[in-house]
Amino acid sequence: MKPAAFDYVQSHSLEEAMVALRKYGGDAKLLAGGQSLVPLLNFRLLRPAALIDINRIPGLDRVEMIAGDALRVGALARHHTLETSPVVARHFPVLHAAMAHVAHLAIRNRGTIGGSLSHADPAAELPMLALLLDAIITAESTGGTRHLAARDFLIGALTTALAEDEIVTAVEFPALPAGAGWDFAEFALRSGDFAIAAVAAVLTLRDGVVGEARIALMGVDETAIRASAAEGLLQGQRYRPELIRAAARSACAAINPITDLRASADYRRHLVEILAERVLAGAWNRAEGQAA
Amino acid sequence: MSDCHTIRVSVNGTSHECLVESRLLLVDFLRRDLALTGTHIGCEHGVCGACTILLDGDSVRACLTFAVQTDGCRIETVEGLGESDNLSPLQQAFRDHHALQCGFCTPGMLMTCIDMMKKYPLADDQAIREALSGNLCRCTGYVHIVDAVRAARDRPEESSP
Amino acid sequence: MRYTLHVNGQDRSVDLDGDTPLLWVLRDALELKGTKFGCGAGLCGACTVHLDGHAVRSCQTPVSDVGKSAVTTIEGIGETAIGARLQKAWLDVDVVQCGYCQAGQIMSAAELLAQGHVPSDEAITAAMNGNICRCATYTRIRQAIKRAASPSFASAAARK
Amino acid sequence: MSAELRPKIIGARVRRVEDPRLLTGGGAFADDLGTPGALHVAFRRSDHPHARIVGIDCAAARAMPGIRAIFTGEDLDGLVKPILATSRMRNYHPTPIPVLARGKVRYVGEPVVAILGESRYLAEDALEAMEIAYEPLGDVVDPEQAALPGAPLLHEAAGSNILVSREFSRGDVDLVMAEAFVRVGGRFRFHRKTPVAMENRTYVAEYDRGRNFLTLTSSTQVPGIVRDALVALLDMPGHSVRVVAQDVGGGFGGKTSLYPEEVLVCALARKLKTNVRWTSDRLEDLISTSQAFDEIIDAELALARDGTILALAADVTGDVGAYSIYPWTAGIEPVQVVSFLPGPYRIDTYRGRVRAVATSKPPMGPYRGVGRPVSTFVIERLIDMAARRLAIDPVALRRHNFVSGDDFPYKVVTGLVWDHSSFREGLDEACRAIGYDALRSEQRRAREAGRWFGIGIASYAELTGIGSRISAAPGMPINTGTETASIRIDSTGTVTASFGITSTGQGLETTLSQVVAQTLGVRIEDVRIIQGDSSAVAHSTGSYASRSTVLAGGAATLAARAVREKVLRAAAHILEAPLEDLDAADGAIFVVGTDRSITFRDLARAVYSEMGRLPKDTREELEATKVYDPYFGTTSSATHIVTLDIDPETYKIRLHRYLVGEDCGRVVNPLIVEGQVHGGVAQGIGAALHEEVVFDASGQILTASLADYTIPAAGDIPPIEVVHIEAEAPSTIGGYRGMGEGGTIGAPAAIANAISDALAPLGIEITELPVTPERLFQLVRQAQAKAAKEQGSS
Repeated sequence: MKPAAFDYVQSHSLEEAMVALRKYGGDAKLLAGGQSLVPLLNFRLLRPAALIDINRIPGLDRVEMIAGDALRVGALARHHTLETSPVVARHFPVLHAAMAHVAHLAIRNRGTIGGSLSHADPAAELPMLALLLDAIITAESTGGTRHLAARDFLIGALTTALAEDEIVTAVEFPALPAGAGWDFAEFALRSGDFAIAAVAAVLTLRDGVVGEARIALMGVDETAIRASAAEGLLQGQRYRPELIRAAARSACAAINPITDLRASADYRRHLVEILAERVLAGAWNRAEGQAA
Repeated sequence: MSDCHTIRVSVNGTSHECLVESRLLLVDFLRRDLALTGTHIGCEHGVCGACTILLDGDSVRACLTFAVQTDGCRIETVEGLGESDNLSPLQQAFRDHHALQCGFCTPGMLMTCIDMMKKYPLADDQAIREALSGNLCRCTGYVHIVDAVRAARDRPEESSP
Repeated sequence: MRYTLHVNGQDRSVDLDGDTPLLWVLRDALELKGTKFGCGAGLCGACTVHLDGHAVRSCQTPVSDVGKSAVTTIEGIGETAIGARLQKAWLDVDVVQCGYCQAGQIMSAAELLAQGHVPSDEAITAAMNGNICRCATYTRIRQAIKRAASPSFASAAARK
Repeated sequence: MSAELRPKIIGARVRRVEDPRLLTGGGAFADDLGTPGALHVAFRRSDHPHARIVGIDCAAARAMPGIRAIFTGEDLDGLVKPILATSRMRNYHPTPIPVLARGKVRYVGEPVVAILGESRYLAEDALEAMEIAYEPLGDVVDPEQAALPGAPLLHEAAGSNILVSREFSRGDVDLVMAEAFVRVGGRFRFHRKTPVAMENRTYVAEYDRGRNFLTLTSSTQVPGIVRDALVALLDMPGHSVRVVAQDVGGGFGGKTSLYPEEVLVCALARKLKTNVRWTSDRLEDLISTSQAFDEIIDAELALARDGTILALAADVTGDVGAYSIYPWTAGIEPVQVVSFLPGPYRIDTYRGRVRAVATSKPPMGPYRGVGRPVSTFVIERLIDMAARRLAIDPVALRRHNFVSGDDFPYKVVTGLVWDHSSFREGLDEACRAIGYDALRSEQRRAREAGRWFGIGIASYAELTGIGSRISAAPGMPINTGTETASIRIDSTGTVTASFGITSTGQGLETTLSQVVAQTLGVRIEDVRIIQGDSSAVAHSTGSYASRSTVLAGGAATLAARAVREKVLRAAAHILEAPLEDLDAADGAIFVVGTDRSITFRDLARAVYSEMGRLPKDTREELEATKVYDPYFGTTSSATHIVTLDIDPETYKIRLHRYLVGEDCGRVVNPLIVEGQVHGGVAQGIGAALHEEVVFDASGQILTASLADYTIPAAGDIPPIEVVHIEAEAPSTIGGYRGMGEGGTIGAPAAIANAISDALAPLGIEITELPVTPERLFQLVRQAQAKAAKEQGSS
């Protein structure tokens, strides 16, 4: 299980990386954390002509709060940085909570935010959180810079809207509404495994009435998705157990899960309903706590 | 040989300058080129943790890293911990608690433990188990490994490598 | 530098400085340990190998000089008819004592026999003079070379 | 020194002598061997489950850089013979295993072409340039279909896919069943699993062309078996082949068989007169190391009103994969299932039928517990099902039916004999230690709170330390019933003890050092253990079947006693004291009750170097070689108790407590025994909840990575408590019973019982393992649908 030969190109600036990417015209892969890429190379499921290593590009790993209380995360920030960043924990606790579910320490030490988004695994936490938090993804190429909403960025299983010569350079999480409650729940066979299903939610209450509801699901469709109908059901409503159950059922209706080795489509639907109910209840509790 | 590069790395405090093929996995570089066979290969897809080493102080999978990427880096492997007649406190805790049987996963376990003890409070056994969950052991059922980590955690002054 | 050597019938690639003696290329890079280091100065003959059939001192031959020549060592000489006869004769006469110099002895003898006739004592002395044996097996070396060179031995060996 | 003051080595928690090297990266696993200049093998393996090989084109691969040779099955003609596991079993059809496939392939992953390159990287490059044309043959995937007449045959010469069939029977089972008060039964399924040692199989063949000597460094559990087989397959003299297993990274049965790759590196090293090495990668390990379990068992148990077991009937179909494995044969796993099915219970009326069916899957081989994890799962489920039907507590039902007291030695219907072992004491002690009665109260409260809380018990007996009488029974042409120890005190006064068994993590260097040191009277650090080397003793097979401590420990005791006698005789001269007044301990021989003594070092010098100190005719060589044959073997037993919770919504299972009460006879080193139990239980938990090798309908393997074949991680294993019961010493030398496999035997049954117990209100009985969340989801859904239907119809 050894990778096929490739050229190794180390970039010291974004410019160099973009030029190299263009030069190889789709036959090169960007090497950031490599935690998803290298297994594919070792199994020889991928055999690019070149790997363009972007790890040494300075400044690309910054995690910072920017104007409007938004969080800007450079593409080379590692999962472990988000997991332990006090800024993330304070402003985006849901993101903080989700990061602990990403594989294991050694993987989180290397795996990057840009890499996870670009790889777009339907059972990976970061794309789902980007979707939940209405993140804006910055993609750059020699042709210019684009800003893509997460929902436009994630197209399908391992498929994004990135052009061949584009590099994800940053992701921006806009500030959450004040007093938002949140929750995250994941079901995996073992700790650190890819999720069979996971649900995350953010709820904002005004006087006990839902202002905004966001529900994101993963592991249960081609890509992470938002349960828009369920979000709609909650809007403007007061807490009732039946409402939560109805929203969970609605979330469940929105998905198109697969049957694989780990779980059947039916079980995944069942799990989404259960997790959605728990997560909505948890987020509601937190939102009420915030309001109180 | 295809695309090759010269790298300069510090491994357990010793500098090496070597010509490596781009595709050479760090774990093969350590084992074959430097004859540091303490770091083991268990799966080559990042699941088992047997190849875990410290790269600039952070635990990483040497099977998911190319040697060429480590130019200028500081690498620590199990060979850089204690000696067989002078074990490090963590190694000693593993021995005292019988935390290894066949010993194949042990080097990766030790390197992971060093990093996780640095990064997490490991307040209870469940936290220790979670933190160990990226390293598979097929012999011990983890019971004695948890004992060893708990003991090392409780004597931090002795447990730095 | 990268060199592709043709050794005992196979192409072998090595990546080394051009001035590396062929002896160390064979022993260290190609793991052909049959060829021995004796003096490192071309004085003892223990390191003798063939380049295109000619005996040379591998300790005095930089790898950059080998070029496309066919390298034959003690490990490969048995594949040739002459080499096989010599090795058989060496066994029959029980030449070897410690054995350290014998690879070089056989390589030198093989070049001699390749001339195609039964060598005279003078020819043997001339050919083998540069190969030193501290166990002093010279008498039996001479016997073995004669034995290997005799036409009847050659045909007997061929029948085997 | 009085007996009480003497250092007790056997029984102490001695820290392992193996650990310093293993903790510092200084272990010597096969792949750690340097062998510069060796050629690296990469195999092109079959991607077809069953197909004719139409053509192999190696031309492009041969021209790739760094490729030194390529071999197909045909190229091996005359170099090596196929592997053949023979047996005197009736109704057994051996299947030759070609070292590389000849004519056809029989499973996905079977080696077809061997490519030898200057590095593994280059060899793998050439794999991609190979072209092999196949013509698919009929599917042989489902064992029940494959057993039907007219099914496509994997081995035409065998005439059937049923490689072994056998029946054990006593009494009129049908009559007793018909008249019984209660009958419980069903179809049980234990899916296929694989051992997954952390070290992948690795073979390094070093060929000394000058001496025509072959050294194989192998990650094997059985260097002796491999040596003997290589000698036959390669037609070489035995003294020219040495098989060495230094540090082996776990085996668990997966390294007890002879593998084609192992034979191939040797044949090619000899042919090419060079060193040849192969280290399997994880993908290869998961598709080509022997696999385990994979049985369908239709079983029924009949009981009287008072709970007395009256009869047991079982039909077992074992899916043994593509070949009958060497040397164990295709019978190894399924035949043991029917042999051990009666468990530790008195069952006079029994009918057990078994057939081992070949399919297009990797060969079935021994795996920790062999047969007994499956038989224990079935009988222990039947006991619990019966307890529920009879409204008798499962502990009481077990106690009532155990072989006990005067029943020992008890001859099981299938011919096994239970040596006296603590069946009842183990159960009682485990119940007491875990607080069984309190657990039942806790369960009542938990149920009232809506929790799905279960308590599971499993008791079992295992035959360990098998001697030559039983070893011969399966009719294999090898002797697994003896082991040899050779002990020598050299002129420096230190001790070297040589064995053929192999430590794959069990700490045998430590336990055998303890046995030798205590028996001889020296310190542990004075003893060096040589093991895992076919040249260490004349005959040995290796480590498997929970035999190493019993057999090698027994042989060590015999040899050490013999050496000790020589030592004392020499000391009697030097100390001028009567033999019977002498004793040895802590590295010295002393005259009891005096301060006169001599160290082993000084004694050895006197014997070997200081001529004149001993009369010539009293000088003896301070060494001895002894063979130990326990003849029948002995019995180990244990009771496992587990408690767990099932999330009633997600069906996630959380194990709370796990307790093992076990009788392994005299404990040499409690630290090591506990470690073995922990590891065995963890593997049993894996088998019960996680691990399954999955194939699609055509025979393609779907679990070919550790992301898909999921073994337990630290978070999946609860704390495990171990209680030792040393009730009655067995008849083995030293009083040891084997214990390496036990944990794995009890855990699947205990967990299946606990889950069934948790789900009892829903009427769910677990009959299929592993119980994944998906399977639980389906079971609960079916139960709920059934309940809804019953409610609707009532």
